[in-house]
Amino acid sequence: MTDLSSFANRASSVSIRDLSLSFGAVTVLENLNLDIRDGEFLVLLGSSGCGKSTLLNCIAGLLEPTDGQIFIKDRNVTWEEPKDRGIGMVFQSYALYPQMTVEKNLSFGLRVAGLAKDEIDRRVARAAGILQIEPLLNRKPAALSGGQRQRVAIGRALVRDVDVFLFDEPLSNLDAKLRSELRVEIKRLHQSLKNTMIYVTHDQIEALTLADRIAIMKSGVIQQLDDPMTIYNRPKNKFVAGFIGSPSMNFLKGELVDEGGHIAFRTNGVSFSLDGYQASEALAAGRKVILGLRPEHVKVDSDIGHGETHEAVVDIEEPMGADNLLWLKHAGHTLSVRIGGERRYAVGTKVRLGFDMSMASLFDAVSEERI
Amino acid sequence: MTDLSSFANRASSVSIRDLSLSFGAVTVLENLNLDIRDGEFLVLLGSSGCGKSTLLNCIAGLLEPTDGQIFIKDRNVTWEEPKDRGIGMVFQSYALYPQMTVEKNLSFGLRVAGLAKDEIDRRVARAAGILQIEPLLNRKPAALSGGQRQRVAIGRALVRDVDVFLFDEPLSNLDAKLRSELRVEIKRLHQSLKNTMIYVTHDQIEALTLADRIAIMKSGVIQQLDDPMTIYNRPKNKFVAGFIGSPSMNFLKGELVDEGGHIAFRTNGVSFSLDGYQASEALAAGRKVILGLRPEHVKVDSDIGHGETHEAVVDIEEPMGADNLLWLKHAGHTLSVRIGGERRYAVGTKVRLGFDMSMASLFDAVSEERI
Amino acid sequence: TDLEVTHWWTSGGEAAAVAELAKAFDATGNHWVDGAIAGSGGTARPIMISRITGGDPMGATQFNHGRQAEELVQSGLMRDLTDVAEKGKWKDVIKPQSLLASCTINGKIYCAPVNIHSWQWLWLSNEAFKKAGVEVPKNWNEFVAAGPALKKAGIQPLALGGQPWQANGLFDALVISVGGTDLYNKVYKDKDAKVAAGPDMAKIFEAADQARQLAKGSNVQDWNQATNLVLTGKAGGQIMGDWAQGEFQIANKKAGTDYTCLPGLGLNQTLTTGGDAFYFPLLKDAEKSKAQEVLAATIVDPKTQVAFNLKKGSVPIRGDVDLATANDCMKKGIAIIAKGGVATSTDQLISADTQKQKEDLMSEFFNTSISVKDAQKRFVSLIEAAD
Amino acid sequence: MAKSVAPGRPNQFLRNLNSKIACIPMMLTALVIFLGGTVWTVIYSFTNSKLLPRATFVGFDQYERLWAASRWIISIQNLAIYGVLCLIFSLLIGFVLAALMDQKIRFENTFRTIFLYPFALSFIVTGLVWQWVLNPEYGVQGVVRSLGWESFTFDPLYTPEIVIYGILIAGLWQGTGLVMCLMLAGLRGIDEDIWKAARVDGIPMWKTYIFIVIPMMRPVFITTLVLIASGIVKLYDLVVAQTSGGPGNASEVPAKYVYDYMFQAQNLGQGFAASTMMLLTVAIIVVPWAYLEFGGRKRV
Amino acid sequence: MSDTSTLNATTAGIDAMSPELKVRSSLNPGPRGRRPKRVLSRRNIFLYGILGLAALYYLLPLYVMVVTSLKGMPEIRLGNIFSPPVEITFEPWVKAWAQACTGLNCDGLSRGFWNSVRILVPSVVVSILVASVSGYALANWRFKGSELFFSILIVGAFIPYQVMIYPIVIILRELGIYGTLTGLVIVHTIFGMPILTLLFRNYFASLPEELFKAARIDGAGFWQIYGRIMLPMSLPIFVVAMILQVTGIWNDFLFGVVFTRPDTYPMTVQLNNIVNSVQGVKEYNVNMAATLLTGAVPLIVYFVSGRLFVRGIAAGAVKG
Ligand SMILES: Nc1ncnc2c1ncn2[C@@H]1O[C@H](COP(=O)(O)OP(=O)(O)OP(=O)(O)O)[C@@H](O)[C@H]1O
Ligand SMILES: Nc1ncnc2c1ncn2[C@@H]1O[C@H](COP(=O)(O)OP(=O)(O)OP(=O)(O)O)[C@@H](O)[C@H]1O
Ligand SMILES: [Mg+2]
Ligand SMILES: [Mg+2]
Repeated sequence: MTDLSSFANRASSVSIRDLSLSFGAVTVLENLNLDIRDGEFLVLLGSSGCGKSTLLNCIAGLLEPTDGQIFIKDRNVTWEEPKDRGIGMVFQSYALYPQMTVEKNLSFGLRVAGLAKDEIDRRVARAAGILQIEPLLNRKPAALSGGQRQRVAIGRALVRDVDVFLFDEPLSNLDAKLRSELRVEIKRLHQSLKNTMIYVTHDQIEALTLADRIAIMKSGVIQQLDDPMTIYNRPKNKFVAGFIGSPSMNFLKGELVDEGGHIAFRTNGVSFSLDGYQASEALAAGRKVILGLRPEHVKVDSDIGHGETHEAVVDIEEPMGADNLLWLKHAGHTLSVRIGGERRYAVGTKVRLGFDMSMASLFDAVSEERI
Repeated sequence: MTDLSSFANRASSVSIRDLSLSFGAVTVLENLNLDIRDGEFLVLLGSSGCGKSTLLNCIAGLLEPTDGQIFIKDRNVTWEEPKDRGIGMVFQSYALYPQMTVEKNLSFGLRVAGLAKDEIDRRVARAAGILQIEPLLNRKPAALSGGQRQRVAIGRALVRDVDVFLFDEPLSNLDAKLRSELRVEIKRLHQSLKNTMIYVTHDQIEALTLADRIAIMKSGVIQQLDDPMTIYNRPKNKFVAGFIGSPSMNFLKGELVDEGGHIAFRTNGVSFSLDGYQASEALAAGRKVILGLRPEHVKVDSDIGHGETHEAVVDIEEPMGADNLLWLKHAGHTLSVRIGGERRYAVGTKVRLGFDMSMASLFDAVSEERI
Repeated sequence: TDLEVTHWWTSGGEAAAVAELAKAFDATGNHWVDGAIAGSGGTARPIMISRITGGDPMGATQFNHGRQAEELVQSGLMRDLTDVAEKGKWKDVIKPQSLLASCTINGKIYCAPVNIHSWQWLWLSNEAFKKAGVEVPKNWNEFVAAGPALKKAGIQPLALGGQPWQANGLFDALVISVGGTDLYNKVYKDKDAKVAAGPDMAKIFEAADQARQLAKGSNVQDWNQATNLVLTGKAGGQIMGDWAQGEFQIANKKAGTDYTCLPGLGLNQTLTTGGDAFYFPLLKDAEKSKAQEVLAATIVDPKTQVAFNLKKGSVPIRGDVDLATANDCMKKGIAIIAKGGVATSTDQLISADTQKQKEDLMSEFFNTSISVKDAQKRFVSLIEAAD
Repeated sequence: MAKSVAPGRPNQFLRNLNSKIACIPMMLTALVIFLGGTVWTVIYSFTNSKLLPRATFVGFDQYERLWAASRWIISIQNLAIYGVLCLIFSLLIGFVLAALMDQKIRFENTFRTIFLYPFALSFIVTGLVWQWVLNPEYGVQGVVRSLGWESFTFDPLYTPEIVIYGILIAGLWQGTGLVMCLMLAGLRGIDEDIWKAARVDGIPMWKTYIFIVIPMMRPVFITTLVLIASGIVKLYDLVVAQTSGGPGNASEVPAKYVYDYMFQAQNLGQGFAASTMMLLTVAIIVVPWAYLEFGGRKRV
Repeated sequence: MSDTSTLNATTAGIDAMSPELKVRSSLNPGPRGRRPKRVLSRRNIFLYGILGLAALYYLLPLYVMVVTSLKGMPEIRLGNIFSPPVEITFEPWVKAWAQACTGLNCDGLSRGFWNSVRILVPSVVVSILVASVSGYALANWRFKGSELFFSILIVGAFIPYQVMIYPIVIILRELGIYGTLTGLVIVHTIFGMPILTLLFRNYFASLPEELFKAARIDGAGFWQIYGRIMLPMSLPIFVVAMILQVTGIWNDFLFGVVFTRPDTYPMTVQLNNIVNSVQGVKEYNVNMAATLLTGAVPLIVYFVSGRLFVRGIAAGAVKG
């Protein structure tokens, strides 16, 4: 066989070509293409049922694609067994073997593969060392806390010395505190191992903090594949914009108007200057658009630098410690605004608002694509 | 038996006196006292297994206390049936009757109580109106989304015209987006109904945003009962301080030293001036203490106003959109620092730190109580 | 009045005989409600006893003569028939007297005997012997001798059903017919363990061993299936009580030409007189009680006796009936009994418990290869413990 | 505020009264029938009751006789053989069938119905059918012989040494369908991710079953074990219908011994002694298990 | 693998989305898409082979029963049991249903059928109701000692019926209901109790506890929660219980014969009578027809609700 694999993207570790997958009549993925770079931490982000796990299972070889190809390290693995693909996988439910001790859990695959005893011990010891689970080696999963279990599950992928790590919502079953701790650990693990990692989640904080690049999926289609900051600040369409960020971006429906030579955005009789907005195409008056503003880009009272101001009334206040979230009534919309935790407003207070248009997003009202 | 009820707090809606509860040999609650004011929104916050649900079930009458008394609206209800206590309860798993339509679900309790048909209809209509679930009245729970189910579950408490609402982690089963939406709705509901509400959660964001007062529990004991801002800014002990806030408060172990007449905090050879810290007792040099600093109270580079600065190195960066979380190595500790989302640091960058001591907390190293 | 009667007569000949009883009883203006329970006495008796002790008794029920109902009577659950017996002069007409004796407890009569059955019959298929080219044997010893010839002709020499009571009956038949009446009485009546352990008994066990060889391969369960083997010439012979006669009769076979019967196995002209009797549980309903009396009388009535016993193939319980229509075999039996060649049946001599243990032993003996010595040893201890 | 006097704890007996009332039939059954009946049986096993229970105590006589009876010994042996093999094969066949059914096969419903329908039939019917199928003249043996293999012998019901296996064949036929169902339910209850994890680990299918899946199915195995075991102890109808204990005593079982001696031999004492021995065996096996399963775990 | 991959490489997908990708992917070697599956793969032969063999073992007796019941006696004596009937006759069925004799009664199984129905309906209803209420109480309304009673009950499941007959006879006699339908219903209820209670208890315990709590807060009491909340949710387990009881009670012989009288004998007793009343030769065809007739009711019940049975088993037996 000639070495045709050289044509695959050299720098990529996992390449997916024209991947389609149907369950009977239901098509979950269709002609999906994705290149993941060597050593990259890629997060697949999307709401429930959009096909993230399906894609990951295809890469792992647990599902057979209906069509298309999958390359790992430039090798076509479309029809290979999971164990031969050089991948390790971590599951949301941990999927530890409940009747085996942690040590057995880690080493079972290696023993089955027939590795030498001391090689197995060496690898288990290394993984246990990295994950700091040495004291747990003789316990059974039932005697572990959720976080410890998840660590063991990661260890099981670690001992196999794989090229690519696949994570399927590994932290969803943990409580918030543990989740943020383990998140840091996974990030650290990636920094030290420098493996390629593909990480499925529907938690945007995980996606933003962990990813080198995020692929946002919606019903089997990748909407945007970019680094977190680009996704956050320059979402390609309204879906991405609304999906990322908590609380959600504020969306105002309106149209473009010409105000003394300057194009401005107008809704419910109030208009916003669009000075500072960097459009990718010329803005024509009369176009129906949607203006997106993140809560932290709406400035309140003393935060306002210069430029136009609007009036609004505090509807609800949600103090969250470090931040304080205000829900304001403004021109018939409800706007969420994030301010510092120490600044408090009573319900019903009148405030002045300023908008940072350089950080706003404008979408076409019909196609919902960024303008 | 003397009339203990007269000792109950006059203005209180629910009073708990010396409540103890054991399951066999395991004592979950011991001599717990709690007064909840009329119309108050009280959140019971604590980690899993600390006894929150147990306490709530005692109040509801679903568990019999081993000892102690419970008063609702100044009536001793310790031995009364749940239905006679004037309470309504909303459960984490919604607990809707699957075979009944929404309308039947709402009216079940009223029908059991034998209310007149038109009175039932009136109350159901009112509750459905408040919660905006009129279009769903004829559906079965299986045909509802998670958020809709939770709304119906609240409605079931609403129709019963009760004095006290009990919520047991009502939002835990929902995804982040829905959770933040329903959180606002519950807050709005409380603002309009002005009922007493007792709300159990282990999500600190819910606690901080919803509560009039938060009771933080640890293994059956209430650690601190205060309004959210006091809890956040002046935690009574290290447990409370660490429990609230995400990411956690940074804790530095060290001791008090006398630096030229001023008492300072010293750890690993670095010292921090304690100017601006308001201690509740005199600070004596030599005492072993723990310094707690929230991530947003550590200032980086340009944020630093005046005062002393320290050097640190960026270890991990976690961009979260609106914020950016830095994990810094400083004097042998790892510090988490929250900065604006637009400010990015590469791993390994050297930064200068400043500390806002007026917002810090000092704890005794042994008792872990706030000093 | 409706009277429910339970019994375990369900084979062809038996059912026909019961029909006669029912007819006679219905003719008195009452109604026979039939409560047949198929299987055998073993299946049916527990059910009957449960019902009687459970307080839901039937009108009348079949038991074997003997000790099966002893305790029911002692617990006062059974009805005293002394009046009926006196009226019908049972004491005079019933023969042999031992039949009535076993219905009598503490001087009171509790059952109406219906027929006499004897076990000691060897039924032979003439056709089978013809096929084997041997003459039809005249006694057990000749039969044993003819065994190999039968086998060679592909014929099962001795037919024996799998139910334990059949093996047990066969053995008892050997005891009295091969060993003689004395031996029989010493062992079963006197329960003399020494005799049971003695050489005479050893001989019986040898004979049983021979029978065991001949019976190998019968592969049937029910007695009438075994009889059927003889009837169709598939087997040479069968040791079975006189009730087998009924099967031959229903199949329209002729004694002497189609088959041969050898009472006392052709050796000892003595027959045991067991048989069936009807017991009448104590009822509260007066009308039913009266019907019970009628049934008791009907059973002993000569006309019924003839009709019933002809169909059943058994001997009537009274000597004063005319059995001209009886066939050859039955006549032989009647003649022997009339001559006084009678012995009491084992049902009357030993308890059901011992009987069951004996069945277990014989069943095991005939179906495994336990040695003659071991079997006798166990037999002895069993007789020792018998009450 | 009213001077409400704190009410004391209400009467403990009245607590949960409805529940207690609802449980009366169950409590009566447990106490009067099962416990009472058992105690009664044990007590009367020390008497020489014949046709009717009589309180004349004779010590351990009945037990001595019981253990001297070769039929009882045979019964025990038979039950042991049948029990062990039935357990092993039920679980084995049931599990293998369930594992095959779990492979996303076509016609799953049809196969399941086929495997399960014998369970709807009684042991009496099962016994009759298999007696017929195993009949040496008309059944399997006869058919094979008529095909030309004259010396073929397959005659379990009339061969004392192997008759118990003939009964086993019928017993398995009747019962494995249910076991298969239980196992299938158990297999379906196993987290999909476990299978995936094992595949990623490169563990072959059969090893996954043996080392991972089966140990995870412990509760199912226990339920199944209880069902099979309680059936085995009660084995009676099948034997009666198929062989009546024959040939000879070769297929006798304890339950039949009990029945025969209680009712045919009219020796209640002996029957009670035998049933007491059976109960003792059951108690030794079941009580520790029941304690572990139901006593140890509490939930509100 | 390499042979298939080269084969595929020539024809591999040309229809990718972007031109840039098209260039690349058209040159990509190796297989694509779903691995071609042969219907007769070794795995499938093994899988369906074993299942087929097993199915044969399970179906054989049924086949033999049906075939035999349609043959005449002469044919049975000559032929082998597996050959299909040369001449189909329904005579045995008619005989088994309406003519077969036991003792003097020659009305076949027909009478027993209705007796069985009369016994079945109340027994099934009562035993299921009692067991479900007990299971419900044990799962949701525990009281002191409830677990102890339950443990006794479970051990009771192991007691051979024969052992219990005598005490029950005495108890029913003392209650004065021996031989009545009530008595028999009670007996069936008693012996169905252990397994049914176990099933119901496990099932109710597996329902979310919060549902029960919600109903209590709504003011519903013990019976209201049972009737209006629990019952409507318990269809699968009721189906399981129903199938178990219908088969168990319908197939019961021992209690049917001990606790009834001849005019109310259930079908199984009559079956036993017909099969064991050998009059001359065993009429195997009639026996088989009678057997099939007797088994028909549970078989139909099973076939109709078999799917629910499996679901219910999963819910009631596996958890707990
Ligand atoms: N075996 C299957 N048969 C049929 N449809 C399936 C199957 N597995 C998944 N699906 C469907 O495919 C779609 C994608 O499922 P997938 O599990 O990949 O979603 P997901 O993005 O991982 O969601 P989640 O966040 O809930 O895990 C869903 O609509 C699901 O219903
Ligand atoms: N029925 C019971 N029997 C024994 N222990 C129990 C029982 N119910 C609860 N517990 C124990 O009581 C403690 C408190 O339980 P509780 O359910 O009140 O915790 P929680 O604070 O609500 O936790 P979570 O956040 O997980 O709901 C736990 O340690 C638990 O194990
Ligand atoms: Mg998924
Ligand atoms: Mg809880």
